[in-house]
Formats: sequence, structure tokens, C-alpha cells
Amino acid sequence: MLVATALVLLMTPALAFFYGGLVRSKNVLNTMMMSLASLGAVGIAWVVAGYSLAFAPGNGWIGGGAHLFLNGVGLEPRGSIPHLLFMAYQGTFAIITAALISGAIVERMRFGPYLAFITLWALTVYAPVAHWVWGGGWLARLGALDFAGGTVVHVNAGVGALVAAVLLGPRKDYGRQALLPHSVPFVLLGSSLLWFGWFGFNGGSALGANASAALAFVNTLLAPMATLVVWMLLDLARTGKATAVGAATGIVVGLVAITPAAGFVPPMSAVAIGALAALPSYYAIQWRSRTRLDDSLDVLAAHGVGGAFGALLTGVFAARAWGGTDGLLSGHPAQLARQAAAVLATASYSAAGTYALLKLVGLMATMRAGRKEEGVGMDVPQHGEEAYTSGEGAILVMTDRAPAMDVQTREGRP
Amino acid sequence: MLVATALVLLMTPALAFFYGGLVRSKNVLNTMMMSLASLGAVGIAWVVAGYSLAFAPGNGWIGGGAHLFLNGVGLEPRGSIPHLLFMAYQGTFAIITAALISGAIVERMRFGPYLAFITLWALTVYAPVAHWVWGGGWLARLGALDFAGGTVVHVNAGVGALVAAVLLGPRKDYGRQALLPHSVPFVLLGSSLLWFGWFGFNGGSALGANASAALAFVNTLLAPMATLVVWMLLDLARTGKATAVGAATGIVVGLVAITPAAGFVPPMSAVAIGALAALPSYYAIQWRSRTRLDDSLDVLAAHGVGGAFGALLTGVFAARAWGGTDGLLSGHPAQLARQAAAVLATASYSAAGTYALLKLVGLMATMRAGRKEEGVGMDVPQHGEEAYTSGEGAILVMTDRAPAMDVQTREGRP
Amino acid sequence: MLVATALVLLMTPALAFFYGGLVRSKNVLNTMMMSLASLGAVGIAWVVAGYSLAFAPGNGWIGGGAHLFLNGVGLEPRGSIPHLLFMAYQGTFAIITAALISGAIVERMRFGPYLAFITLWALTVYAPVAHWVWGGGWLARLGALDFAGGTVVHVNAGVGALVAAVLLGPRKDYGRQALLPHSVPFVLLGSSLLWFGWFGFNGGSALGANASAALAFVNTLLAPMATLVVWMLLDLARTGKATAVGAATGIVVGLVAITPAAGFVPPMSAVAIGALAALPSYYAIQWRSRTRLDDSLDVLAAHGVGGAFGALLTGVFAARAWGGTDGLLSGHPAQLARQAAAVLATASYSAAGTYALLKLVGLMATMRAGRKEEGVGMDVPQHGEEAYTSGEGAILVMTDRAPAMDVQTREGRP
Amino acid sequence: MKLIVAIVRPEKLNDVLEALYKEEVRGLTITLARGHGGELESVETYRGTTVKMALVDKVRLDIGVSEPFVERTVQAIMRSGRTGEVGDGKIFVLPVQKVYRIRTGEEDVEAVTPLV
Amino acid sequence: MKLIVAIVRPEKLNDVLEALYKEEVRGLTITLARGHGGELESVETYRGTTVKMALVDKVRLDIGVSEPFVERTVQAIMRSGRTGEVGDGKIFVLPVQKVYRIRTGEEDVEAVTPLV
Amino acid sequence: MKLIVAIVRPEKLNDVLEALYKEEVRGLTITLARGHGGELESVETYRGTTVKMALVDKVRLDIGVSEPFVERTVQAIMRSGRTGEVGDGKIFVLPVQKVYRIRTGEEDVEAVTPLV
Ligand SMILES: Nc1ncnc2c1ncn2[C@@H]1O[C@H](COP(=O)(O)OP(=O)(O)O)[C@@H](O)[C@H]1O
Ligand SMILES: Nc1ncnc2c1ncn2[C@@H]1O[C@H](COP(=O)(O)OP(=O)(O)O)[C@@H](O)[C@H]1O
Ligand SMILES: Nc1ncnc2c1ncn2[C@@H]1O[C@H](COP(=O)(O)OP(=O)(O)O)[C@@H](O)[C@H]1O
Repeated sequence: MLVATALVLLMTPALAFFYGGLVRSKNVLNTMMMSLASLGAVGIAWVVAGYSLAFAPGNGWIGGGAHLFLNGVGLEPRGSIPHLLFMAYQGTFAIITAALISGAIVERMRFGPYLAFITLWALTVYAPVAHWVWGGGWLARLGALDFAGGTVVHVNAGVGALVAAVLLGPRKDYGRQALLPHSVPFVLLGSSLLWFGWFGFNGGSALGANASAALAFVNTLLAPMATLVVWMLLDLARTGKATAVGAATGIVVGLVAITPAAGFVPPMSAVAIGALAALPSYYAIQWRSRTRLDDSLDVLAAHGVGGAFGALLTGVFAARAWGGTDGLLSGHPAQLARQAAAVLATASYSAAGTYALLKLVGLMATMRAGRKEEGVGMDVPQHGEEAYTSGEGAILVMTDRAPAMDVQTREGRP
Repeated sequence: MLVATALVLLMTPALAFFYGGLVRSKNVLNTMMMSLASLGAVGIAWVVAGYSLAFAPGNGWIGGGAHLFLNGVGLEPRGSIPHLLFMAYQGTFAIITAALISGAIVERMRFGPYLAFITLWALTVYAPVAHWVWGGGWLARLGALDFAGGTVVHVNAGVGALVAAVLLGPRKDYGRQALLPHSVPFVLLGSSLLWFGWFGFNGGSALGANASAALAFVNTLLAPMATLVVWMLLDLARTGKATAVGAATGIVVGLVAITPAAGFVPPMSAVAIGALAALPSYYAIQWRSRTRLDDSLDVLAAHGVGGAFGALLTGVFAARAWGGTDGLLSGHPAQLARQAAAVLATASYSAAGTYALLKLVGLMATMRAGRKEEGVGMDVPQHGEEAYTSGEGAILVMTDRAPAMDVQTREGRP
Repeated sequence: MLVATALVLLMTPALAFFYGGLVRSKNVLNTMMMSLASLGAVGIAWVVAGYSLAFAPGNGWIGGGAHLFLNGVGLEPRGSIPHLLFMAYQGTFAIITAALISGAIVERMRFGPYLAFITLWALTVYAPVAHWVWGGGWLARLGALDFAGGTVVHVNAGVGALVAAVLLGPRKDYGRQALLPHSVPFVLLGSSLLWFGWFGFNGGSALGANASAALAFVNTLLAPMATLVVWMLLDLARTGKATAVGAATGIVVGLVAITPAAGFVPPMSAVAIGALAALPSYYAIQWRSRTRLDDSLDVLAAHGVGGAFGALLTGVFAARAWGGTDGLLSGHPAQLARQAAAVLATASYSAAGTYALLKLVGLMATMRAGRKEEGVGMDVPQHGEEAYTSGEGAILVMTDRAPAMDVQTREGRP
Repeated sequence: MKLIVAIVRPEKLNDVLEALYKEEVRGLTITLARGHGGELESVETYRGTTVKMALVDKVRLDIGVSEPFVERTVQAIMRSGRTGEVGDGKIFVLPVQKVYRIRTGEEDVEAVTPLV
Repeated sequence: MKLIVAIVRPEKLNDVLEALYKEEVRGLTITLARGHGGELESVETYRGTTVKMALVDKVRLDIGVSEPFVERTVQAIMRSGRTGEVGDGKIFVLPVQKVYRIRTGEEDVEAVTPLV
Repeated sequence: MKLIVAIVRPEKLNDVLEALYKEEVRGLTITLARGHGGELESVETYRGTTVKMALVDKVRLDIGVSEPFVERTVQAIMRSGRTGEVGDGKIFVLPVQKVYRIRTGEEDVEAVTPLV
């Protein structure tokens, strides 16, 4: 479990590279910071209140205040692992879920309002949904299956991303100019590290190194392989060329789709889920890019669609013999209905919550960068840095001197 | 074991970066995809048939069909770990072995034929050899020692690479122009992640967190350190400069050389193996670069020579007290002969098999990219993407419109 | 423990990227090699003598010669893990500590003398200090707390860096031109992998997967989160912009500060330590950049100041209930005094030892690169390579021909 | 024959290319450059170091045109590259003695006329 | 004195350098550029987005030569840089008023004569 | 009007910019370039391959100036860009027929006079 938590933590920087490689070089630091800052802002919010809202005893809708400020969270076991570690593990999920949303609004949202938004989102949208499914809330009682977060994490983030993209509006050049990834190797690095980290995400969700963990682990290996193959074939069929960005996307979609099912389905079903999941996401991306919906890095198509589809397929393929409840193929169509209910409930709540929060943040501050800032790129105006510098023509400013210092530096040197 | 499997999986992307950094920037995506695609194509082939051919009961030469489509591979233990996990762990080995070969033919082989080739190679070359050594085949009965794949993985891939390089012929500019690595930091990233992943490769081959794993682990730490030191010294002696590409190569050679010996030799012998292994590979690279043999990324010198040398040294240094059979230094020269037999058998079979397969694939499709494609680089013609783009001068094409659309986009905007 | 050791090993390449991203592109290979070469040089020195000097039975000041050349270091348990593994784990600490110093002298120190220096430093400065604290030496007897190396690793390296920066003098353009990071994404990659590896550093220091490890682990998660938040707030307050380099630095400072305390303090104290530790390091960096002290990558401010502050805070927050001795807040101010003693002793010894060693190395060889070499960058003169090449205009030289060969190549081709 | 050298803002490049396209200017070469003029300098900070970027990213276009095209080309660039804020760039018109098309060896006016 | 500006294919650069070397043209400066002409455009796809690359990588050479070298230099580039397919590039010959060698302050012809 | 094209060492760029600043030359454009001249070539090795780098990094400055500024500008660059070792670079002075400021449409001398 220690290792699993470390692996999930690594997913957030991995996401930073996946997203960072996909944007233009003038926005890469901003994009990466949107993921990394979640490690700070959401992480601390989780410790202060999020964990308690999700996992302290409460009602069917939300947890209580018993664990605010980690009150009563110590080294005593919770299930088979120390309570503290359980809290940390769950915290890494909250962090990455919030960070996922950033893919919808990169290259145009100001950094301060973004930080405020994801911190609030983690507390008011993520924590309740986590409570519903894993904290003993109403979806858990209903019997919806979500092994490692297909609905809680991916549907939730995907729908949040959709709402955020709509509210912020498209980038000024969207649909007019080609907005190309500045470093595809970074995209491949990110998706590879995501896969590596995802073993902690799914494998660790068994909360122990047992047979369930082994199953979840192997399924996390097999499903993305199948998605990768199908995605490459779709690419080849459509344009005759298997793209690298497509391969990276396919891996992520396969990981997303197997997440809710990982510990509940036999391995060949994992292959099937992975292969099938390529289709809706692939076509969602094709369709999205022809609309005015600038969900810039396709969070909805990869995580929302992939997660929802995976959650439904869980209801199809789940088998009691492999650790789940029986699903459609084992003769229990009711499970599919429960899965659909979970997806719908999460999607609705996430949409409403994200909408309300963004409106609130929009009242406090301007969320969107100006056209000029967008033109120059977010890195310099928002972070005061460039990602790649040659240093030539940069004039050193002595911070403890008067404003006239740069002339003085120029002339006053030995 | 879960962790070890995840680590070995990570080695394939690590290889993608090691290889990707060494090529020119116009071929980096193609080179990286050659490794990453193995995760899909070989992975699925392994699940479908490869595992069965290697590990299902059969004769001394090949396994049977009992485990086709993972039939009968479940969570019951095989040895000390779940059978399914054993299958997955072995699958990651097949994936990386096939990917290794790509280093010999980068910057000129077309992607489709490459995919077909490595998929078939994994089934018809890798799976039988794995059966010989680890699946209870004739080399196992002979008593050849191969802890984690010195012959199965490295000699096998190295010889396959040699044959592939010869059959495809050199790149058009090979020996005429300098073909330089476009990003040495990526090479260093790749070799570092390879080292990290190799702990799973060697440490995991003990199939449990026991003393043998600890020994294999520590040896995997010590041998590359020694190789790195010797390599830097050789560099310094030859040119006065310790190169970074050399350091990365040295680390990989050390890892390769210790692979067959990891769990069988005492730690100071691991240091000796690491140190000695630098020599043949170092001089093989020097020699190769002066020939017409365009094994572009020196798979033969690093993996073939390093693996063979390591396998022989295993026969020298192995000691019963540390988990092996006694070797030459412990007074059993016979073990050295057995090791030599294993190396020769693997090399011969790999050469013959690779040759036959490439001829077969060559009958079906043109394997080699045209001169013009080679000039432009493989990324755009084969994958429809550039690795690093600035986006300027890229004209957006609306995919759902008529061919005249780009003019229309240029003029029809608000 | 296997995993923890692998994670700590990964920290050295992570450091290579953290440092490599911060320098100019003409020095990146040199900077990365300074970290990676430590894996070879210090690693082998550790095996040969360092481990024995630190951990073989000796007196209060230094270990003995019983374990030279790993004599008597086998698979028998030492504490709860095999002795060999304990040796390897401690070796990775020595390697990274020596590599940390390089941040103070990048872009100007010649590579050969650097190698000699860190090898000697590991033997004569690191090994004794490790003996004092962890090998049963006088600081251990005094009762100073250092969970995973706040003093041994960070104060030690930070002070060594200070001395090295002073003795080598500033870069020729320091304070005259802006010396900017050439790749901030690499810096973020490095700091993310450092965090990931640090779980092995702190979590593994409990030497087992027990409750103490879980506590250390969670604290290693929480403290940097708090530092990151505070650092971003300090940045926002000072310039209105949260920098990415700042975020990366903040994460490292938080990791450093929690290192001595990780297994001794409750989680909310870890948050407090992380938050507080941002302040001295932040202002130390601001102050340093206005002086003539060219500690180029702020090793002193991040590791020296952060480590010392963390060691003192350990004396404040440590609690018997969580595995430590009671500290100031639990009513034992004496512990704070012991911590201060440990910091002072380490700092003094490190300063003296580093000074003596550098003077010695300086007698043997010129340590500093010439002005011209500094202008061209260290990569080409010291390593014979460029980090990023396009290959155009590079003329191939046939190494086995006479000096006139390049004309011959130009003309003699088909 | 003239060589028109224009320095424009990178964010305006697509507009300029479009305008030139409409004027039937078909051949041109662009280079990434950095300019220094009266523009506002942007301030950046790296750890303790504060830095003014005195050089701003620009794109340079080199366009070889025959006499009748000079004015149209200049006007097209001026129209499409203008934002009205300091930093829009400059256009230089240089005399050219001779132009060759490498592919065919054609000279001068023929060398710059597209052969579609 | 003339300044010869040549735009050539990057894959031909080594050949061009070799040809110039044989003609004893010793000094030159190259810049990476991107060109737009009559070349076939290459199509790329990124997720749903399809893109035509209207700009193709080129290399620009700037060579200052004294009068007697002009013709030889131009011919050398034309010979070595030619593939015969659209996109081979152009050569511009610009008049130069003055040339200086920074190291010595030498002017004009001396400034471009190598002093080996 | 003249266009001054100077090739200088990158490590001297800051000095050159400073010298130009003191001479009140306010507008200029720089481009990264690589030069080939009489400089010592640097040798590099990658695995078994040894390579001579025949091209050395340089920076190119393009400065449009009115006649009275030509001499001052040239002298400033020569003074500040000189190290005395082979490889310091060259300065070319090209005639310019016309200059425009894109922002305002101003021409010639007005186009290069800063409007602070
Ligand atoms: N004299 C000049 N020579 C060459 N390039 C110049 C010159 N003056 C300006 N430029 C280029 O034009 C850009 C904008 O010029 P500037 O004078 O700042 O704006 P404006 O033309 O709007 O007054 C500069 O960044 C520089 O690249
Ligand atoms: N009028 C021009 N001015 C500047 N550069 C040009 C011009 N025409 C072409 N070029 C450059 O030459 C390259 C090839 O030109 P193109 O006309 O496509 O081929 P060709 O010369 O073989 O007919 C272009 O990519 C561009 O860089
Ligand atoms: N004839 C030329 N045309 C264009 N650029 C040149 C020419 N000669 C030299 N250069 C540029 O000037 C740089 C230095 O020139 P070089 O002749 O080596 O040194 P020096 O001027 O000190 O004798 C070269 O790297 C190249 O960029």
C-alpha cells in the first residue's frame, strides 16, 4: 500500500507531462503547474476537511466532521492498513481528479481563480461523490460497483471538464488556427508514467497485496494493451498512419475504462473492455474537434466517455467468481441498471456542482486571461517564467536597487 | 511481484526514451512508437498464444496449446505467486525483448511491417526460447543457468537485431554523414528508468521477496556501477572525455551482463562481471561504427555481446553458496560449457528465425522506407505527426468539408 | 526494502534532471553527468571502503575495517533485512549526498577533479558523519534524532556546497548576465521524481513495512504539500506570480525539512514543519542571489538551511507517542539542544573536511575550467558532446584513417 | 527585383500569410527572430533572480518579388500585421541584383514566378 | 562585394557545403528557416485535428563574396543543391556597400579573404 | 538608409547590445545562426562516431539605420564584439531602398526613429 500510494502520487506529475506536451510551448509551465499545484492546494484541503467530508461517519449524502484536521486519524488499522495511510491514499485520488479537469481549460484560465476553483471543487464535488461510493453513501448501498474510481474519478472529472470548457469558452484561436502539441515525447512520457502509476491506482484499491490486487493489477496491464491495439487500427483505417498522440490517448482511455472493473472481471473480459472502450472515445474525439466545444485536451472524451463506458461495461462483464457481483453476462441485468444510475447521478451532481462553483469564482475574480495574454502565452504573464530560455538578451535586474538599475548594471560593471 | 511487474512494464517506455534520444529529431516519434507499440501488439499476442507456447506443458522444444487465450490461467498459485500474475510478468519480458530489436532498424523501417514482424517474432522466436530455458525445455534440463534472461532476452534480441540490420541494409546517409543523437538528456532519462525498472526484471525473477531476490537486487545495483566506472575510464583513456552517451550505454551493458547471473553470484563477483563486461561491448561499438553494419543503436554490441559475455561469466562466477550451481571458479568448468551451449543455441535459433520471418514479411510488404521518406524523416510520412511543432504556418483543415476548405477557412472567418 | 532502495537509486537521476534543467543548455550534460557519475564513483567507493568506515564496528568517531570489500556482508539479517540489502540501501544515500554538492559548482568545475573530489568526500566526510548518527557513533549516543538524514545528508551536503562554491568562485558571468534555466519542464520532472523517490528515502528508513514506515511515508506526503502551498503564496505575495521553478524548489525544501522528523512526529506537525520550512529557505534564496556567493543551484539554501531547520523542528515537534523522543512541545527542551548540537557538529566537520579535500584536489589538478571553456559551455570540452544536436554541418571523421581524412571523406565518396 | 524583409509579430504571422496569399505572393521564407525596439519589456523571475526580457519573439519574412509586386506586398503586410501597439515591426525593401531558381536555373522574374 | 542569400533543402546542406568548400568559398553563415513555395504540402493529424503544413523546413545561407567569386558560388550552389523537384529553393544576390572583419577591422575584400 | 548585418559570437551578444544601447541604436532584430569560417573546429564523439563540428554557433543582428548612424553602429559592434581570436565575425552594410514602420506606416528615417 505504501508503494501504491507513491505510484498514485506520481500520476499527478505524469498528468502534468501528458497535458504539458499537448499544449503550445508558451503555455507549458502554466499547464504543468495546473496539475502540480493540485498536489499542494487539494492535498492540504483534503487533510483539513476533504477526508472528513468523504469518509467520516455521516449520512448517505456526505460524511461528517469527525476527522477534520485529521482528528482521530492515526496508525490504528482501518481495514487492513493504517488509517493514516488510507487517508493519504484517498488523498492522492482527490488530487489527481481535480487536476484532470485542468485539461479542459488550459491555455486560457488564470492561475489564481483556477486554484480557488479546484480546491473548492475537491471539497464540494469530489468529497461527496467519494462518500456516496466508497464512504458508505447511497450508491454503495445501492450496490453500484466502482473498483477504483470509474465514476468517482473519471466521470466526475470528465463532466466537470465539459462544464468548465463551456463556461470559459474556446481559446481565441480555436477553430481558426492549428493548435499543435509542442512536445509529443512529453506526451508519451506522461502516458507511460500514468500507466505505471495506475498500477497503484487500481492494484492498490484492493487495499492489500492479495488475489484481488493481483487480478486488478493484471487487468490494468491487459486492458490498455487492447485499447492501444484497437486505437492504432482505427488510426490506420482512417488515415493510414498510427499517430503517437493517438497511442498515448489510447493507453489512457484503456486505463480509464478498466478502472471501475479492475477487480471484478476475468482477464479476457478486461481485454474486451479495453478493446471496446477505444471506440466511443475515438469517435468522441473526432466529433468534438469539429465542434465549437474547446475541451482542449479532450478530458470529456477520454475520461468522461471512457469512464462512463467502463462503468457500464463493468455491469456487463462483472462476475462473482472473480470478486464482483454478477453482471449482465452472468445473467443479472439489474447490475447494469445500477451502474447506469451511478453514472447518471455522478454526472448530474458534477455538472451542477461545477457550474455553481465556477459561477461563484467568476463573481470573485476574472477567470479568463485577456486576449493579449492568450496571444503571448500564459507562462510569462501568469508565472513570470519561460519554459525554455536561451538567456540571450535577458538583462539582469538587481532587486535591491532603484528602478534605474538596469542602466546602472549595464554601465557600472567592472 | 506486483511491483516487479510494474517496473518491467516501465522498461519499455524507458527504452523508448533511450532509443528516441539517440535518433534524429525527425525520427523520434517513429523510434518511440516502435517500443511502445510492442506493449500493444506483442502484449496481446502473448495473451492470445505466446504464453501458452512458452509455458504450457509441451515437449522440450515448445510449449502446448493448453493456455491459449489464457485458458486455465487464474488466480490459483503457480509457484509462490498467482498464475495470472506469472503470465503477466513473463509477458512484460516478451514485450521488451521484441522492442529491443527495433534499435537495429530505426530511421528506415516502415511501421506496419515492423509491427507484423515483432508480433510474429515474439510468437515464433521468443516463445520457444523462453520455453527452452524457463518453461522446462531442453536447456533447463541441460542445467544452463539464466537467472533473468541473459540468453532468452539479450542474446536473443541482439542476434535478431544483427540479422535485421543486415537484411534491411544501412541508412542512406550512414557512413557519409554524421547521424547524431537529438537529445542526450532523453538518453540519460531512458537509461536511468531502465536501471530502475531492471530491479523488477532481476529482483522479480526470484518470484518472491526472499533472500534470492535481495541478492539479485543488490547485484543489479553493483554491476552497472562497475561498468559505468570502467566505461568512463575507457572513454577518458581514449579521448580524454567521459561522454554522457557512453555513460548511459555503460549502465545498460552492466545491466545486461548481470542479468543471467544476478541470483547466482556473490556481490563482489557482480562487481567483477560489471567491470569486465564493459570491455567487449566498448570495443564492439568502436569496431561496429567503422563497418558498413548499421546496427543503428548498437543492439548487438550492448545486448548481444553483453548478454553472451554475461552468460559465460555466469558459468565462471556462479557459486552454490549464493544460489547457483558451482561455476568455473568453484571448480566446475562444465558449467561454462553449458552456458556456451545455451548462448550458441539461442543465437543460432534467433538468427535463423529472424531471417526467415523478415524474408516472409518482406514478401508481403515493402519493409524499407523510400529514400525520400528517409530524408524527410519517418515521423511525418509514417505517423502523420511531428515530435516538436511550433504550429506556425500550419493551416487547419476542417475534416468534414470539401477539399477546397482551406481557402474557405482562410477567407470565411469572422 | 527492495522497493525503497530502488526508489532512492532513482533519486540520483531525478537530481540530474532537477539540476540539469536549471542550467544553460551548453552545460546540461556536464551537470547531469555530475549526478550520474556519482552512481559509479561513489557507489564503488562505498562498496570498497565507505560502508565499512560508516557501519563496521569502530569507535565513536569512525567505523572499522571489518567490512572492507564487503567482507562479511552477506544475506544474513541485519536488523530485519539482509545485511547486503542494508549496505546497498545505505550506499544509495551516500551516492545522492555526494551528488547534491554538485549543484554549487556546476557550469565551471572540471569533470575529472570533480570525480576525485566527491569520491574522497564520500569516504572522508560522509562516511564518518553517517557513523556518528546511524553507525552507533557519538551523536547516536547523545540521543540526537535524525530519521532519514536531515543532518547526515542535507546539512552535510549543504555546507559542503557552500564551501565548494566559495573556493571555486562565481561563474564568470555571475551577477553580470542572467543565467537562466534552459528547461523548466526538466526541473519539474526532476522534482517530481525526487518526491517519488523520497518515499523510499524516508519510508525505507524504518527498515520494514511497519507502522513507523507508514507514518514516515504519510509525513513525506504531507510536508511538501504544505511547503508547496506556502511557497506559492510567498511568490504571489512578492511578485503576484507563482513560479514553476519556485514550486519545484518548494517541494524539495519540504522533503528536506521532513527528512529528519519523518518517523517521529504526528501528521499535523509534518504539515506545520513543511509550512514553516518554506520561510527560511525562501528568504535565503532571495538573499543569496543578491550576494557574490554563486551557490549556483542553491544547495545551501534548499538543503543546508532546510535540513538544519528541519532538524531543529524535529526537536520541537517530536513526540514519544509517534515513535520519537519527546521534543520541546512535549516539554523536553533538551531535545532541541541535542538537535542543535548535531547540526553544528555536522556543519563544522563538513566545512572543514570539504575545505581540506578541495585544497588537496586543487594541488593535484586545476579544478576550474578556463574562461573560454566556460563561455563555450562545459559539454563540448569536457564530454565531447552536445546535448541537443541537429547534425547539420557535422563532418564525419573516420577514426581509423590519417588526419587528412575529412577532406578525403568529403571527396572520396561515391 | 527586390527583397522585402519584414519583421512581424509571431501571433500575426497567420494573418500576414493569408493576406499575402490573397495578393498572390506565393514564395517566401520565414525565420524565427527576436527583436528589440520600443516595446514594453516583460519581467521574469527565477528563484532570486529577476530578469527583464529585452528581446521579444518576432518572425522575419524574406520575400523576393519583381518590381510590380513590391507595393502590393508591402501594403498587404502593413494591413495584416498591424495591431497599433508598439512592437508591430518594420519592413525593409532591399535592392536585388539577381535571383535564381535552383531547380531550373531560371533567372530573375522567371525565378520568382510560380509554375503551377 | 556581394551578399549571396541561398535558400536550400536541409537534406542537401551537406552537399552544398562540400561544393562550396571545393570552390574555396570559406566563410558563410547559415540559419534555419522555413519556406513556402510551390511544394507539396504535408498533411498531419493530431487527435481530431487535421493540419496542412504550409511551411517546409529550409536552410538559409548567407555568403559574402568579392565580385570574382559571385558566379562560381552561385553555380556551385545550383549544382549541388538541385534535386529537380519543386522546392529546391532560390538564390538572391544582393549588393553590399561595405564589409568588415570584426577581429581585425579589415574592410571589404580583405575582410572576406581567409588568413590561413 | 542602410541595413547593417552583423555576425557575432553569442557570448559577446550582451556586450554588443550594451554598446549599441550607449550609441542610442534602439531598434534591432537578432537571429540565431551558425557560421563557418577559419575557426578551430571542435571534435565530438558519440559512441564509435567521431565528428567535427564545422559550424559554430553565432548570432546575427539586423539593424536598420539612417545614414548618420552607420559609422557609429559599425564601430560600436567592432569594439564590443572583438576578442581578437579567429571567429569574431563579420559586418555587412547593405543599401536599403525603403523602410516602413508597420504600426504607423511611417517611412524611412521616421520609421527607424524611436517615438518615446
Ligand atoms: N532599426 C531596426 N532594425 C531592425 N529591426 C528593427 C529596427 N527597429 C525595430 N526593429 C524590429 O521591429 C520590432 C518592433 O519595433 P518597435 O520599434 O519596437 O515597434 P514599432 O515599429 O511599433 O515602433 C522590434 O522588435 C525589432 O524586431
Ligand atoms: N519569392 C521568394 N522569396 C523568398 N523565398 C522564396 C521565394 N520563392 C521561393 N522561396 C523559397 O524557396 C523554397 C522553394 O521554392 P519553390 O518555389 O517551392 O520551389 P522551386 O524553386 O523549386 O520552384 C520555398 O520553400 C521558399 O523557402
Ligand atoms: N564570407 C562570409 N559570409 C558570411 N559570413 C561569414 C563570412 N566569413 C565569415 N563569416 C561568419 O563569420 C564567422 C567568423 O568568421 P571567420 O572568418 O572564421 O573569423 P574572422 O572573421 O575572425 O577571421 C563565421 O563563423 C561566419 O559565421
